[in-house]
Amino acid sequence: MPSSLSESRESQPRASAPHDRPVQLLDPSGRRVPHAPYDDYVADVSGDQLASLYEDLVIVRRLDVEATALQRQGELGLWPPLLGQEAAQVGSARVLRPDDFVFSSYRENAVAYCRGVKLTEMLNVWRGTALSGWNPYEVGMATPAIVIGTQALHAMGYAVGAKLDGEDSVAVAYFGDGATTQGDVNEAMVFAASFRAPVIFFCQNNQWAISEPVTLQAQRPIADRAPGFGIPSVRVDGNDVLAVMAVMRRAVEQAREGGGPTFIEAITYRMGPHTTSDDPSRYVDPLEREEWAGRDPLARVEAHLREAGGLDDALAASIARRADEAAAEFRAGCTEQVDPPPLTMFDHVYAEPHRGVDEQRRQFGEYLESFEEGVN
Amino acid sequence: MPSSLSESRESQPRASAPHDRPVQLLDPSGRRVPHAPYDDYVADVSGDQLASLYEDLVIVRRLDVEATALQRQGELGLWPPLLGQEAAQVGSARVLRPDDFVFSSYRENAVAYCRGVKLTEMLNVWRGTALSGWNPYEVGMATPAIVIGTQALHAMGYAVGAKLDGEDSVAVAYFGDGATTQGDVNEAMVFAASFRAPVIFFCQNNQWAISEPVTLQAQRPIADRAPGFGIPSVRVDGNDVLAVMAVMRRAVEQAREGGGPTFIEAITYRMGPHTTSDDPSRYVDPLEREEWAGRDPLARVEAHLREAGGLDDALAASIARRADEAAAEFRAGCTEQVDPPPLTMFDHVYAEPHRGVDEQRRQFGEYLESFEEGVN
Amino acid sequence: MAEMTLAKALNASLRRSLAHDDRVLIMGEDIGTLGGVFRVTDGLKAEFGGDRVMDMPLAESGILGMAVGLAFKGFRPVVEIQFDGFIYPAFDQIVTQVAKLHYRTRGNVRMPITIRVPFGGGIGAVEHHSESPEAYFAHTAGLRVVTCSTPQDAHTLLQQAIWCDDPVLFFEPKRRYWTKGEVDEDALDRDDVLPMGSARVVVPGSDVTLVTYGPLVATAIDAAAAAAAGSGGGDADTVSIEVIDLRSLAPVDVDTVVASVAKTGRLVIAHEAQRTGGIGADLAAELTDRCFYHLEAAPQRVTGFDIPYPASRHEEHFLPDLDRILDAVDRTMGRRPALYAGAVL
Amino acid sequence: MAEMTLAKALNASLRRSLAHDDRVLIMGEDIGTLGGVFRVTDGLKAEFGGDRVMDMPLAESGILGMAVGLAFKGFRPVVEIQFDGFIYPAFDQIVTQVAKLHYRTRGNVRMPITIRVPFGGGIGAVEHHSESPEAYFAHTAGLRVVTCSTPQDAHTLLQQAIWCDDPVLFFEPKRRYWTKGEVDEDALDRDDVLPMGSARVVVPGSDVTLVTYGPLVATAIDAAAAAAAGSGGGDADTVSIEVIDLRSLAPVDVDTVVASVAKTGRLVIAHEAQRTGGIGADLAAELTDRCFYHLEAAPQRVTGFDIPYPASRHEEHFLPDLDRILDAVDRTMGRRPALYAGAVL
Ligand SMILES: Cc1ncc(C[n+]2csc(CCOP(=O)(O)OP(=O)(O)O)c2C)c(N)n1
Ligand SMILES: Cc1ncc(C[n+]2csc(CCOP(=O)(O)OP(=O)(O)O)c2C)c(N)n1
Ligand SMILES: [Mg+2]
Ligand SMILES: [Mg+2]
Repeated sequence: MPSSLSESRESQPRASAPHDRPVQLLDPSGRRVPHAPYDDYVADVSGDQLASLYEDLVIVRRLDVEATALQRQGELGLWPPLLGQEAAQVGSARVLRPDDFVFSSYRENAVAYCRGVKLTEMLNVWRGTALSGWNPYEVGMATPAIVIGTQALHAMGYAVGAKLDGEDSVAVAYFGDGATTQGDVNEAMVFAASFRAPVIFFCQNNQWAISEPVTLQAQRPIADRAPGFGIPSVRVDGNDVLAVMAVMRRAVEQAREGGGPTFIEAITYRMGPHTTSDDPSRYVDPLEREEWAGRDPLARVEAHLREAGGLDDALAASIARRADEAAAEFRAGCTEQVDPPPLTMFDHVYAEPHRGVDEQRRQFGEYLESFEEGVN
Repeated sequence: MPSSLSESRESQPRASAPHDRPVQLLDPSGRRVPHAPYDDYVADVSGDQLASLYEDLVIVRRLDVEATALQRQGELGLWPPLLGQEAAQVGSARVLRPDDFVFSSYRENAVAYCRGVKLTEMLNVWRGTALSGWNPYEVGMATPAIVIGTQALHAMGYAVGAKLDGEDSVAVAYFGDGATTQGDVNEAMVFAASFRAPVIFFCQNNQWAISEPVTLQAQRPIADRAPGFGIPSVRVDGNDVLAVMAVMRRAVEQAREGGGPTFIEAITYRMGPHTTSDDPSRYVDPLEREEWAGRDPLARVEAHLREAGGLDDALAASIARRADEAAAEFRAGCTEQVDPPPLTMFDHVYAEPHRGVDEQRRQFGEYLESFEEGVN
Repeated sequence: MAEMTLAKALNASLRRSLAHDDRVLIMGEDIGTLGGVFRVTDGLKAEFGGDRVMDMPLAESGILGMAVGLAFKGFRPVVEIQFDGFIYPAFDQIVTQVAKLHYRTRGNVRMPITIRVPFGGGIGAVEHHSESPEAYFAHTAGLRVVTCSTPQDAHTLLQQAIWCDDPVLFFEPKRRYWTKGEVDEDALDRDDVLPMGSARVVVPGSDVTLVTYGPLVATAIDAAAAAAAGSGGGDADTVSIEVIDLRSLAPVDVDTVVASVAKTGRLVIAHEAQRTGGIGADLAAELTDRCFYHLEAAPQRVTGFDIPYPASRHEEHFLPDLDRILDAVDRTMGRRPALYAGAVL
Repeated sequence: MAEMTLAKALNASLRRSLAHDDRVLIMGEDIGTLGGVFRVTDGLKAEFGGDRVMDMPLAESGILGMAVGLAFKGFRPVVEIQFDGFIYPAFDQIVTQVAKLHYRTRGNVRMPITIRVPFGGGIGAVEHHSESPEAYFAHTAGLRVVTCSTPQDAHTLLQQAIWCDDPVLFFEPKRRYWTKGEVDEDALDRDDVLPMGSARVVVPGSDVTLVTYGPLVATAIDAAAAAAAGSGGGDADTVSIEVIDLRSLAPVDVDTVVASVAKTGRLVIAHEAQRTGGIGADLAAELTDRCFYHLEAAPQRVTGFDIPYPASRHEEHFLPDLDRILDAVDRTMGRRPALYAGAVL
């Protein structure tokens, strides 16, 4: 081999080694640790509220596990598990108002849950019965963007629109660590800064882009990029629902007040495979996974609540029951979904009549009928 | 109007307001000012060497003016003047070795001059007789990239190749302030950091992208972006040939030694129109231009040399003569260029035989012959 | 009615749209203060302000992605791409997002985005400034593709594109920007936006149907006049060409062309874009399918060659001109040997 | 000779190229440690090291732009695009740089870049994972476009693509990755790289020429067998179909198709890509031009519809299948009414 390019790359320091201490309010053992000025942003999050967040975390994990099972049973074509990223998604999404708007990737199903997406509608894409499940305008959330990074620009554009309309709503772009390499995400930062758009860039750095470690994409903490574009940024323990909520509230407040964009890097970990098609044993060191298992986003909230008296066995059992109910609803909503009638594939290609597609639909309809009539 | 988006954009601080003091070694009056550690990098640039740089500056300006005249006289279709950017280009290009490789945009004609491009070959593109003028391998410089930003990736890729080949040559990407918005330039930084590629990103911030001020593209000094990608950066007075040379030498030295990429922002000014087709009176404040005229890149070197005794009237006259000779050669090389024979447009579409193009060439040849034969 | 250039008609059309609906936004590089490199947006920023007519940072993907977000928010963005050759950085946003979002969201989210693109050659420009990329977009489901050849059409079709709830690629024949013509600014009733871009029979004729669009419509009219005059050999020498301006390239108004070919039995298609996979290929295939028993000769395509757009000193040879069009007409008339006569074994 | 899957044949072909010439580099997302999402590059990083088989940061434009720089430096990059629908972010680099640099530099700089793209549908995937974008590249001068349908062809054509001094889009029929067949790894002599991708007559026949490529070749063979068997109504009922696998989509080996159509007088073209502006349009136009007097019926195209690739539960209807192909064959034979019989005025 002519040189040791690949070795030099692999020996570089992991970007996830914290640059400055990421915001953390609940440590892995569930202890509340202070971190100014973020404590103030969650001063109101009392026992009940935290229990409610905990319920969210339990439910979204339960749903995620159910979806993986549905895929294994052949009911879904594919599923991208969010296992391990529950706190990052719930903590951020719960901050938003109904009139805010989310643009996400495929993995933000807990965000969709918090936005009020119907459980069944979350599954159409993965069952293959439709290209998307819900009406974005009903829940303030676009359906998933699969082409990596594209949605960052959409969020920025939406935010500029909100500003033009004189509203104080914000837009949020969710994307992964891998996405930060894409030109689109970088252009979104340039434009957001140029227009002082009320947009939050919420990056879930789950350490992996399929099989590629974040070190391939970034030689510095990802959050360090934004300031160069003129965008303040913050790193947060993405497995700490309280800390995520705090940094998100601060960013959203600034955006609503005309302060422009913020970039949030939520440091978390993808505990499962990239999707149900993936085999992480080919590239993940089991020790790394184990290390992260010790920082579980649910465990620490549970420990904290139990300690503070906000959670007893009865409440835990009732939460578990609600999660099971949700999972059952999820499953039913999945298996009930039938294949769409053939000719509906021609629907909505255009909003207005279109000579070409209309003719092809008619012809294909006649063709299908010819079988029924026994002409063939 | 629903809001004041555009006003908020226009009232933001100009990014060109220096963030920290850009490197300067010769001030506009020609006084030598110290700036560690860069002084060391040009300690060897004595009177003779500086006079030779001065000659370069005079010649490239003379050529540029000649090209503009050729365009006005209808000999060229278009010309993108580099007036005002002579020092940035000469100071950086003169640092390179023959085995280094430059990837530039359309405005780097002084760089091409320094790389040894033949004067005639600089003009084919602008006269329209060919899509490019020179053989990149003969001078270590690709022909201009017109699609903004694309060449930054090429330079990065070339640099990775040089590293793979175990060479200590470097690649340089030249681009403008406007180009820094393009995804490609940002991706080039991600990749360059990931591969620790020996590439220099040389941004000439000439304050304008056609009619758009740099404030539209950047809310912070452009050089501030690179560190977030893990790339050291430096701002330099782009109208100071000595300072440019110093920062470039440092960057190139680091790259050769395996230190990876550097980003250089050369702060300069486009004194002319964007191209000969442009009318800057529509958007440039004459006061701004006047201010920059006071920071002329040639004047300060001349003043310094005269003061230090390195330039007298005789030498000045001989330099002017050489510049005139170059301009005459340039002009002759331009007007002598004849239209290429029609069928040569089919040359080099492919490196290997191609059924389709070969057939079309044959048919078109027969078609053209049919006129000669009076068949038509 | 007023006489104006095609560029001015576009400017008037944009002004009218901006005035009519404050959800219309104009976006692009150098389109505000400068008024666009071709001055098509001249004066609009001064009149409507920088919130309606927005100079964009220099990134085409960013601009189109931003337009998508604005369309989500209920705006009608009109984007200018400065030159044909600079649309490719935005290709992903156009093909995977703009074109597909309405379909993906089952009709919930509309993308009424108009993408204006000065296109075509003939102005002696440097590389990337003379291309004809329309076929890429015509092959992309979810998009509509339109072009214009007269000031009146420029005005009307741009209105239609802007009011259309689907995304429209609007190709402007840059070498015809300075063509003058009468424009009735009220020709289009605001509610009468569909069907957009029916083909237009520009010159009626009976021997050969000559279909083209954009910059070559003027050339086709000249060719029809020349053919009608003949080469001086008397009536037997003249050819009656029916010239059709497609206007809409996707979908194509196939019925108008079919009606013509059913009458003439001969078809010539001309465009500047490369031959292979161009609009002409599809039209030839479609017309052969629909008029097989009417055709007296194989449809002929007169196009750019399958080479990159060459240096400008080559462009007169690259671009289809009157002679090459008449040559093809002659071939369909059997007056010259068919190109591939010997090709069949 | 050894039996292997198409995916394995590609893997073997890449291994052979890497071993043969150390200027060959493999680049892409997840192609190193993971061995690619389809395992086409499995084991190559372990064997040749991370400097030859490089996992790339997640940006397609970046990857292609880097490949251009490496080609400038004399390397032969082989790039993997993970799925068809993710090639668009690289479109600008491919169309304005990869395709044009050799022309732009008057032959001084070569771009021997191979771009591997798993393409086509039929695997029940989510959006962007089932597309057929080949026509965009066939319309782009400066590129070559190739695809394969058997393990042997996969092996040989990939060798040819890698050794070709022009850039080649290499489309891999992803739903046929698991098809098995005999492969002679020495079939290709290193110096015998051209002409790349002559079309292949897969099944000889005399009534109808059926042209296709990539994933539909297997379907076409089935169709030919079904037609040869007839519907049980005796000889009069059978149709003898000649199946041609194009292999090269740009340039197309037109002569082989012309020879067949001159014999059969009938042409059916099948592909998964959208109909308008697809490879089929061009081939129909070209064949009509070259075989006008041999054609007994209008060429028929059996293609994806002009809609975005739909949800996977729709794909069996979107994709051309045996029935739709036979339906078109019947139409060229006059056994079913022509689709547009009533369309002509
Ligand atoms: C433009 C594009 N290229 C490639 C892919 C294939 N792909 C799907 S997910 C993925 C990794 C994304 O990583 P990251 O952004 O970190 O998000 P995560 O999956 O970790 O949530 C890749 C490469 C894609 N969807 N889009
Ligand atoms: C992708 C692309 N978009 C638009 C253009 C048109 N264009 C040519 S030069 C230019 C401005 C470039 O500004 P900058 O990068 O600052 O370089 P400068 O001209 O100032 O040297 C623009 C928009 C282009 N060439 N390429
Ligand atoms: Mg990730
Ligand atoms: Mg500039």
